[in-house]
Amino acid sequence: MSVSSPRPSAALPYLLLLPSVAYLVIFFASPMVQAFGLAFTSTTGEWGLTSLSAMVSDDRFWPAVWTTLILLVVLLPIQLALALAMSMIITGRLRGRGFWLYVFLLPLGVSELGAGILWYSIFVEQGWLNTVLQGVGLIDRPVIWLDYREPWRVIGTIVVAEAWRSTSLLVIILVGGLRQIPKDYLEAADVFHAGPWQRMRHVVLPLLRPTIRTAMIVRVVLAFEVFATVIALGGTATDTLATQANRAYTEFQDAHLASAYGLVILVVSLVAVGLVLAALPARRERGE
Amino acid sequence: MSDIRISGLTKRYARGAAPAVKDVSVTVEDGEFFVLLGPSGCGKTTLLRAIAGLETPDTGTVHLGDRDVTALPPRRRDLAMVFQGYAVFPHLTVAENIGFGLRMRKEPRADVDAAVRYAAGLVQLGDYLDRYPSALSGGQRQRVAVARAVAVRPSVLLMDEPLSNLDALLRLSFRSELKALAKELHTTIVYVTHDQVEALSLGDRVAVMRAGEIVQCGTPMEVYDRPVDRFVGGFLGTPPMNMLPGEVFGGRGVAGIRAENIEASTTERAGALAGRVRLVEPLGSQLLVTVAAGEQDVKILTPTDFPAGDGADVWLSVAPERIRWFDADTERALAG
Amino acid sequence: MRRVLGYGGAALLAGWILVPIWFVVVGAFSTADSVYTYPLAPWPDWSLESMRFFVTSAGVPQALLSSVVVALITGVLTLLLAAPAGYALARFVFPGASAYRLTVLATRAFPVVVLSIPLAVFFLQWGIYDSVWGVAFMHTALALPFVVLMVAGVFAGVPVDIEEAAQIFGCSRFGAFRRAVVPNAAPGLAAAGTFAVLLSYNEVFAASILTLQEPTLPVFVLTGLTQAPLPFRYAGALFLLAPAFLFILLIRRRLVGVGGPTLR
Amino acid sequence: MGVSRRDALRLGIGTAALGLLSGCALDTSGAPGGTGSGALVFYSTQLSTTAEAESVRRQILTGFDREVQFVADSSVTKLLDRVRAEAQAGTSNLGLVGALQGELATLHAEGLLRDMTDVVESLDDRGFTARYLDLARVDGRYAFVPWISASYIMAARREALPFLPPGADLQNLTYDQVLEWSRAVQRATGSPRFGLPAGESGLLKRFLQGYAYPSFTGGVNTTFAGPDAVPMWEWLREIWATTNPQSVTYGFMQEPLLTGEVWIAWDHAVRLVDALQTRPDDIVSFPAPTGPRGLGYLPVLGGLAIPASVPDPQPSIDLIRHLTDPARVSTTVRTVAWFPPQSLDSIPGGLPPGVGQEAQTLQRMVETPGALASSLAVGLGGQSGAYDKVFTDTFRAIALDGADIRDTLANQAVALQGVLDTAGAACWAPDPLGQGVCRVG
Repeated sequence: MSVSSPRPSAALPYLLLLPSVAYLVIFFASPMVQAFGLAFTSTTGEWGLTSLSAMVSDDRFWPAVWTTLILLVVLLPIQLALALAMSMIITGRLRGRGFWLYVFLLPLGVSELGAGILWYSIFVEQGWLNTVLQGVGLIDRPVIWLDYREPWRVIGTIVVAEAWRSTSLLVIILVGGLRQIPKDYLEAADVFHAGPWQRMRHVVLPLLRPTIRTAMIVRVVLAFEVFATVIALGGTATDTLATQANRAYTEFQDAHLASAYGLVILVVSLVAVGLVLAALPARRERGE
Repeated sequence: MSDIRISGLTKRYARGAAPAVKDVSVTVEDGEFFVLLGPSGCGKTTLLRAIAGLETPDTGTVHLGDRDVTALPPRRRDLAMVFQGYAVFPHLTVAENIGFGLRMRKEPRADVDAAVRYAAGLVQLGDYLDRYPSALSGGQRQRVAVARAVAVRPSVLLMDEPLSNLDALLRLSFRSELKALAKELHTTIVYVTHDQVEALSLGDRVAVMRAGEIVQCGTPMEVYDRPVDRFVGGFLGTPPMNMLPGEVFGGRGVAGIRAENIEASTTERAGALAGRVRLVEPLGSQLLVTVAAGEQDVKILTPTDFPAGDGADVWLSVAPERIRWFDADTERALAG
Repeated sequence: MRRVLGYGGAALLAGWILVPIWFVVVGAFSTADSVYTYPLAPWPDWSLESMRFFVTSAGVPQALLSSVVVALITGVLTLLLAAPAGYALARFVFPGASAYRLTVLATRAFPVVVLSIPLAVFFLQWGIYDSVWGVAFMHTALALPFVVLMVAGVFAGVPVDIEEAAQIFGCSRFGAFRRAVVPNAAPGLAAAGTFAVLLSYNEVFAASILTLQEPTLPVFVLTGLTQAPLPFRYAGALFLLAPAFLFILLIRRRLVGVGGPTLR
Repeated sequence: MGVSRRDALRLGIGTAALGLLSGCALDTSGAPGGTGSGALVFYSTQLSTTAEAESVRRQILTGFDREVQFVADSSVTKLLDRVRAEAQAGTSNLGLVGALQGELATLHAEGLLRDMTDVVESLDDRGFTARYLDLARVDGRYAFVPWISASYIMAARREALPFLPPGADLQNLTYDQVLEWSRAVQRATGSPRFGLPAGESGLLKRFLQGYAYPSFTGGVNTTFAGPDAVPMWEWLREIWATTNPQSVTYGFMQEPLLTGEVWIAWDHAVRLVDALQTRPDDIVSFPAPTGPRGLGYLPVLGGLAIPASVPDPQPSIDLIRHLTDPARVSTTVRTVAWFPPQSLDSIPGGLPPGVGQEAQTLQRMVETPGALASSLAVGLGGQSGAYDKVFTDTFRAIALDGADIRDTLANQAVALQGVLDTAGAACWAPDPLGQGVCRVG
């Protein structure tokens, strides 16, 4: 952050933020408050915790909470590693960087719904994955990957699909961060006896820390919203908070229940963001 | 300790572009302070980076001692480097920065600590070991960069314009410190600079580069006094060598004369070149006087009590042995 | 050796991205018979039947137009809102800046679906339900948090000097912004706007809640697809992917050239 | 849309369940815009997949002399919200509404639909089946004109037929025979090959409400946790053990039948027809099985209605005439495989093979001795989602999680009674009709 030009009036930055804040108040905050109102009223319109307690006492609530958290905990490191690898390739010395860049960004053009349809056709029993595995002789009959009796298998498929779909955004963020690391630092590491892994661990990652932090927060915030891929691959047997919120609207037509789930999702994501911030505190030793 | 032998090294950055370094062969002796000097874009930094292993040459080889290191990555070359922008890691303390290379080599902790203390002591950073670079001044960061390089006890120490980001005063004091440090370390040092004063004051030998080639390589006094061509003569020295038509001094070609070798007099002398003072610039210890002589401007250095002011008539004379003759066409120095 | 490893890794990752897309292509250009026959064929049999359906479908031109209009409004509106905020974050140090960054991002933690319902009611009230404006307003809200941070990165990359120089040479503060900062930030701003456009093009859920007669192209195609027979699903998916991929091709360098959104 | 703020808020709270969205329920294939064009807007919750909507626009609507904008969106709540909003605002963008009987009944109960008695009477040459006319009539008035009908049937791949239990008649199976058959297929292939649409957009709940419960217990709500329900759930648990576990992701069964992931399946006729059409030689349809109390089945009726707020209904009535005209009816059967609400005999010969097979199956099913028609839940209003949830939750607990049948039924019976109480709904067929709120048994 560069410190500024000739002494601005103290109010100026706030004035500049005003339009965006006002916009988000209108289009985010106010419907959100409405939704909170719905969460704290019952279907018959009385204030209270009816909707919240109905949500918590639902058989699917706690499994949904756990699946949501497990998905996040498994996905986050995998996606970060993938995004880092992709970003290193894009910013590295290989030829054809434009091509790699393009390929790694392609999933940005695929919507959640589309990704769900696509990965379902891959993992379904008579789908692409089994075709390929059987073609190379790894299996001799189709495997049912989307078998709800094997929850880890189903979660695995969701992780793969989500990693495929949503890593590009992290790549954009990380490439930006990598490009801001002066080349000197990397060369200094090279000269001072650091091998590729040491360079990664002792120089690149620490310098990339603010960017990684941003990437993690973005990912955490968005992760709790994902439902289309989960529904496509997990069907009705795998629940997350987001699929439950969605189901509350579409199937049970209960706006109160859905809002209650929305509230839980908000709280859980904020807690998760807090944890990320606590785990990776911003240090400010980087003034040049 | 080792010598550096470079032979036939060429590096092009883009196909079809002029080479940044063109067929350079040079040997840096063991323990020598060797300066690469030249204007920006002359290829000196590229040559240094090729020694470091940060650039892979298109052709040619680099030997450090007996080892052919041409294909080795930097970390396997047993050298150290001070970067122009220092490249002091912002996320590490001073001590961690200085010990970085040793830790990467997985040396025992005690050895690392000892080396860090020694190197920090050399550059007077002993009291700052726990600080982060953001809490240091530019000069202190520079010292960290030097200490980090010294700490690994490299057989070769490379420096890429290490003083260029410092202010004038710091630069001067640090220059002396560097010279003292080099004496103490006995390490082979390759030092890149575009500042001829640094080159002359620090180097055991100076290689002057232009357009990817080493034009002249010799002791500072050699390159200063006997430049091999007009370029070297014009590049070294403040002010640069005067280049005057040879006929004036009864010869052919171009006469290159250093400002301090011209004697000026306010009274007419036989055989002296007549001129008129155009500009007087006091330099503190001396005056830099620009004299218009015929079509030419001649720069001379005079004592501060030189009596002529603007517009005064002066007569300039030079001892013939102080004239360096250049061929008018090839610009090469003529024998002598 | 390292190079080989590098190319190998890159090819592996690229394959992981591309192979699924290849499956879509195969499915889209295959006859119904082949997509239902296991094991599946790795090459299409170049049947154009399913694709032709989408290309000639009656609703497509109108839905495409809606998509384009929504995306453009979203891109422009998002930039107009994000530019001042991003500039403030990049140029000033003031209390609340980090809180603003975090809060803005955190708004995205509330599920879009749950949010869209009350919003649909507001839009009915304002008379912009089922119009390109309503969808664009929602998409702007979704894109804004990211774009603000991206734009802050863009402005941080424009040296303060040139702005100061402009002020010295007679520009007002805003004049300096307009004449000195904006031209230099333009490629980055364009990228950030493009990001919003892409996000809008891909957004289905809010768009489908907020439209009925004016669906965007992905809503028109995708929502009908989840229940359509398999060959249609492949064809529809490819039909939607093609413009997005072309778009990404055109802007890929811009997208990563902006320094990325950062939180400090 | 000049909705007042208070109204809009009430609308927001009351109907905030503006449904739609979801990976699967999200099949909003809306129509091209051009609201200002003066076109007659025909809004339908049915025929909403991309291909169906395209057929309506290109084939079924051709020949009508006005421009019609066909808007198809399977979201019921979106329909309800739109009609309510227009009634409140006094505008009339929608000219004609096509929806299922239950959806239209909800609108009718709120007084939002025009009395269609005159229209139905003027269409007496159409020969609507009395049974469907009865369904369209509420309190002696017609709420809508019967439009399309269907039901749920079964289908199997021919390669499964050799494993039928000895002596079993494919056209007249019992639930036990189906179970035995499915087990035999599993033994032979080593894979579970039965299939149920238990996915997000699947209609498994209708199997429970309209097929399994009536066939085993003779009722739905009144026998929900009764003694006859236990063998039914035991049957379900056992058939589930021979069911492809991917069933939790299946919305339409035609696809797994075509790929061979599933060999025997139950589903809505329209959701099976593509399989029968694509491979008429490999896939056969047959009636749902018979249980101890008969062959329970659920007829589906879609109707056409005109919002009460439409000032000049004549163009809408003309469109209804167009849609129920024998030529259109025939086109409808052929292109989207929904049957007319007339006798199946009235369908002109030469149907496409798959559709023809389904027509025969449907006819056979209705005529099976002991056939027991359920009606769709009526009077549930906003509770229909909660009502369905009781059944899917019970299924999930018993079949997927292996919970104790009696305990689960006891728990869910309480939930079910709660739903019925909230809605104040009386019993509907096949439960004995009666006064007052339906009591769960």
